[in-house]
Formats: sequence, structure tokens, C-alpha cells
Amino acid sequence: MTILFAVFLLTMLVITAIAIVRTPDLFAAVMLLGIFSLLMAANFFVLDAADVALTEAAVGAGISTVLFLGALALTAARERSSLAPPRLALVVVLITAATVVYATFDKPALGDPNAPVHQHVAPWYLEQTPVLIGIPNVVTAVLGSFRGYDTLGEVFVVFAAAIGVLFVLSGDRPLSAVFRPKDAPSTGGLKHHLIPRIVGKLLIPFILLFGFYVQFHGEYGPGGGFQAGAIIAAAVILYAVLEGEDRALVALPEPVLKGLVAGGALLYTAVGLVCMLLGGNFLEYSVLSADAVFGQQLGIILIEAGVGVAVTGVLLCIFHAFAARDNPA
Amino acid sequence: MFVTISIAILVTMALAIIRALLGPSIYDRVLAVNMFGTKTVLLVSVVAYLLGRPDFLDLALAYALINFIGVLAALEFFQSRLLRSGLDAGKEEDS
Amino acid sequence: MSLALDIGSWLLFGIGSLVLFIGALGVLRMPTLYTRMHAASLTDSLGAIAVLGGIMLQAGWSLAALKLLAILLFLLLTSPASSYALANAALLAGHQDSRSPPENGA
Amino acid sequence: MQILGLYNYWVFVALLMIGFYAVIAKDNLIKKLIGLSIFQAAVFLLYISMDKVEGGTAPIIQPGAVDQIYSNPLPQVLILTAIVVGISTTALGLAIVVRIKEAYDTIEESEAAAMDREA
Repeated sequence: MTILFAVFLLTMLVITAIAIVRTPDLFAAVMLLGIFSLLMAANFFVLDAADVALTEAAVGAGISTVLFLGALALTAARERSSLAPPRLALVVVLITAATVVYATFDKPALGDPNAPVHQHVAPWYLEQTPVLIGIPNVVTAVLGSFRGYDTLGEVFVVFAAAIGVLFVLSGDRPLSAVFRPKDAPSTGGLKHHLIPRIVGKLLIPFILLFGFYVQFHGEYGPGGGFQAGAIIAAAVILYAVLEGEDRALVALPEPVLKGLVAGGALLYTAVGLVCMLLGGNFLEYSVLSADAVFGQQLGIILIEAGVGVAVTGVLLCIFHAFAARDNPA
Repeated sequence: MFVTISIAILVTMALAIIRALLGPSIYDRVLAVNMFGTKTVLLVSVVAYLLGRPDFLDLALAYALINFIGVLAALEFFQSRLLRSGLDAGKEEDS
Repeated sequence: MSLALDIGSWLLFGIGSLVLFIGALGVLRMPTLYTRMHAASLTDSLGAIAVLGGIMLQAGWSLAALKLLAILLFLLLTSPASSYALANAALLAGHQDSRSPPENGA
Repeated sequence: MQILGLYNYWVFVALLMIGFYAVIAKDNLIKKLIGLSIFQAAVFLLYISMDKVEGGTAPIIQPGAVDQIYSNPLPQVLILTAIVVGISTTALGLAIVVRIKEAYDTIEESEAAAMDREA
């Protein structure tokens, strides 16, 4: 039954993607990209990936739309009509498509329990997580502990992306001037729209609360630092959209944001180094406590906190860097 | 029981997509996105029960909370464009 | 007792799917933007109440029912507010539909 | 269901190629980035399709459930982090497009390239 759902959702996904590429109106393309993300998340959910669906929900529903619209406001909302249909591109795409489709015939069917993916390390993760780490969410256990190096790398990629955005958008001004200066007027947000403003302000505490719930419940249900970071950032972005960006910068000033970005990555690394000081390997949490299982849990909670802090900081830095470009000084 | 309602929601989603594809104005597209968001919340809640894992309602909760931001961002986009280029900017429609 | 709950759920799901379908049909077939908005915003709320209410009857007294209540509450807050915001934005921008019959216009 | 067993992979190919087409054929830089997002989403779909096990459920161990089959957690971990990395790198791309707009006053690739040739 769920297979049929998936087929339906996937078909809608393809139709939406074609429409996104075809429309010359970039605003429409961004709106359709929102629908695309919703469909993708529903698909992930049907395919048993609750954690991934929650991440897609947290990132795709708000933040990616806000970022794309921010960039559109600074550039142009319409594509210039192209001169000739690019036949060569179409031919290249069709040939590549045929090759990849040919390759899919060697793949095991969806849900085949004997597929090679399910034979290698996955059974070991599923068996050993309750024994070695003692938390129900295997995804969090793999993310935080078994593949902790990997996650550290991802956190540093996100960190580097934020630094890159700040540098690129600061241009020839000093890096400290990339955010809106205190006395510069901002467009003022939606101050004159009373009803959305009141409803939005009512919602913000709940979004924050939900963000913290996702952060600290990540060991037991779908959630963790990446999702929580995106949700908390979404709450602050909602505040900025409603009250004007300058007010959001008063609530969370620039040094705090930059501190969050660096502090999150540092916290993660520091946990690894403390493990080494206590005689273990880098990121070997078992040595953090006399009880190895408790040590693992402590380590995961700490590094998830680091991830959450870093992701919140990165997404907010990116948002403010775009929003401050509204009226370049 | 859950299968019936989820099929009904899927059909509704398909109709909303058609509206989003047709346009014709940009507001129609925002309307379709908003409607699609509500339908996704309902679909995820139903599917959580269909799969027998009601603890995954968190996902629907996330959408119910965050969907609002997209519409507000679109609204602010309209507003800033209106301020920048006078009153005739809102009439930009699909060809 | 459980039979009564099942019947209640079926009833609510029936109402919900009917309302949702009518709303979607309205969004697709109505001639102008404001009438389409009208169809969407009204049925969104009632449909959500019916569908989530139906699930709640199946959930019984549990944490899940509380979460469903929260979802319903947030939907009832945000959905009308965003409809209002959208209609307001369209009105302020001076959006007007051509009053031509649907086969020429939409 | 055997016929539909590969459907996910075909949709993956379709999305991949739609994104690929947008990247190589469209002149508008933002459209290229949107195409890249679709390309990225296609890869996510490929990984998540591989994690599904027939009769399985999400890999969050339920207390008291015996002999429950769980889907593969590993692809989920990889994609979960990739989604957040994806939005940050897309933001970096958008930042570069904004700077190009300021320097060339256009976001069409061919026009910017023509200006470069003239200069």
C-alpha cells in the first residue's frame, strides 16, 4: 500500500520539477521549489526515514524559501528568455539519462532485504546500538558516535560555508560590516500587517520550545542537532521577518551569532580532545565516564548540542548577511 | 480507514499542484503552496498512524509551525518590491 | 465503545475528505483569485478539524492525542492568518482579475 | 509490486536529469542554482530509497517489540547531514550570484561573459 503512495508522490515530484525548470518567472520557481521540498519530505517519511524527513521539513519549509527570495530581491525576479532552445544540452541529457537508466536494471528492487546495502555494517549498528550506547534512535547513535568523524567534517563544511558567505557578501567593506549597522534603517518588516504579526509572535515561543524538544529528544525520537538548529534559526528568522531585521539583531547581536558559529564547532572538537586527554582516541566517548555506556550518552548529548549551536549560528549569519544587502551603503 | 482518508488527501494535493502549475498570477502560486502545506501536515499525521508509529507526529508538528514562514517571506518580498518600484509592480504575471 | 469511536472516526474522515475535495475543486475551478482564496481558506480549517479529530478519536487519551491537538491549534492559527496576509498583499498591489469567463481567462 | 520495484530509481534518474538540464542549458544563474538543488534532492532520494527494507520501520528501536525489522540507518545519517550542508552551500552560491549582479548588473551567464570578452 505504501508503495502506491510513494509512486503517486514521486510522480508529482517529477511533474513539479519539470514545471520548476520550465517557468521563466523565478518567483514561481521558488514557490514550486517549496512544494517540491514538501513532497520530498513526505516521500522520505513513507520510506521510513523519519529523521531525514524532519530535517527536510525544518530546512525546506522556511529557510530555503527565505534565502532564495532574499537573493531574488537583490537580483531579478525574471529569467530573460533564451534565444534558441539548446538542442545540444537536450541530447547530452538524454544520452546520460539512457545510460543511468540502463544502470538501474542492476539495482535490487525497492525494499529487498537481501540487497548488499543491508548486509554490511547496518545489521551491526542495529544490534550493537542498544548494547554499546543504550539509546533507542539508531540514527542518532550512528551520527554521533559510530560515524562521529564524519559528522565533525560536515559541521566544518557548514562552518566554512558560513565564513564564505560572509566574505563574499562583505565585498570590499571590512568583514565586521557585513551585517546591518545599528543606525541604518531596515525595511521594517511587516509592522503594518497586524494579524500576521500577532499570530507570528504567538507562534515564536512554541517554535523555540519545539526546537529544544527536538534537540534533547533526539536520542529517543526523530531529531537531533541538525534539525533543532534549523528550527531554532527558523524561529529567529520569523521574528526578523515580522519585526524588521534590526530588531532581530538586537535580540541576537552580531558577536553572539559569530560566537555561536565558532562555539558550536569548538564544542564538538573540544569533546574529542577531552576524550584524548582522558586516554581514549579522538571522539571515543566511552572514557568520559566510569560507565562506558553513560560516557557514550554524555558524549552524544554534548556533540549534538555543539551541532545545534553551530547550525543555528550558521543559518542566522547567512540570513542576516543577505538581508543587510537590502540597501547597500 | 486511514488508507481512505490518505487517498482523499493525496487527490487534494494533486489538485493543489495543478493550481500551482497553472498560476496564473503569483498570488495563486502562494495560495497553492499554503494549501499544499496544510495538506502535507494532514497527510503526515495520517501516515504516521498508517505506519503504526504515532511518535512520528513530531514531523507534522514541525510543518504546522514552520510553514507560516514561507508565506510571510513571500509577503515581505511583495511588500519590498512594491516599495521599490511603485504600484505597477504587483501586476507581473506569467506569459 | 470502540465501535462507537470507529463510527465517529469514519464519519469525521468522510466529512473531512468531502470538504477537502470540495475546497481543492474550488481552488481549481473558481474564476478569480479572490474566489479561489475563499474556497481554500474556509475548507482548510474545517477539513483539518475533521481529519485531525478523526485521528484523535483513534488515538484515545495519549501523548499522541495531545500532539494532534497542538497541530490542530497551530493550523487553526496560521492558516487563516496566512490567507489574510495573502489577500491583503494582493489587494495592496492592486491585483485584479480580468472578469472574463473562465474558458478565456483562467 | 515487482514492476514498481525500480520506480524509485527511475524517478531518481528523471530528477537528476531535470536538474542537470537546468544547470547546463539555462542561462540564468539563479535557475542554475535551483537546478543544482533539484540535482541534489535526486541524490538524496537515491540514498533514502536504498535504506528501505520490506516490512521494516524507521530505525528507532521500539521497547518491547520482538523481531521487528528496521530499515537501514546508515543512508539516513549521510543524507541528514547532507541536507543542512546542501542549504549552506546553496547560500554560498546565491551570495556569489548577488555579487555578480552588483559587478555586471545581470544574472545571465552569457551577458556577463560577453562583458568579460569586451573588457
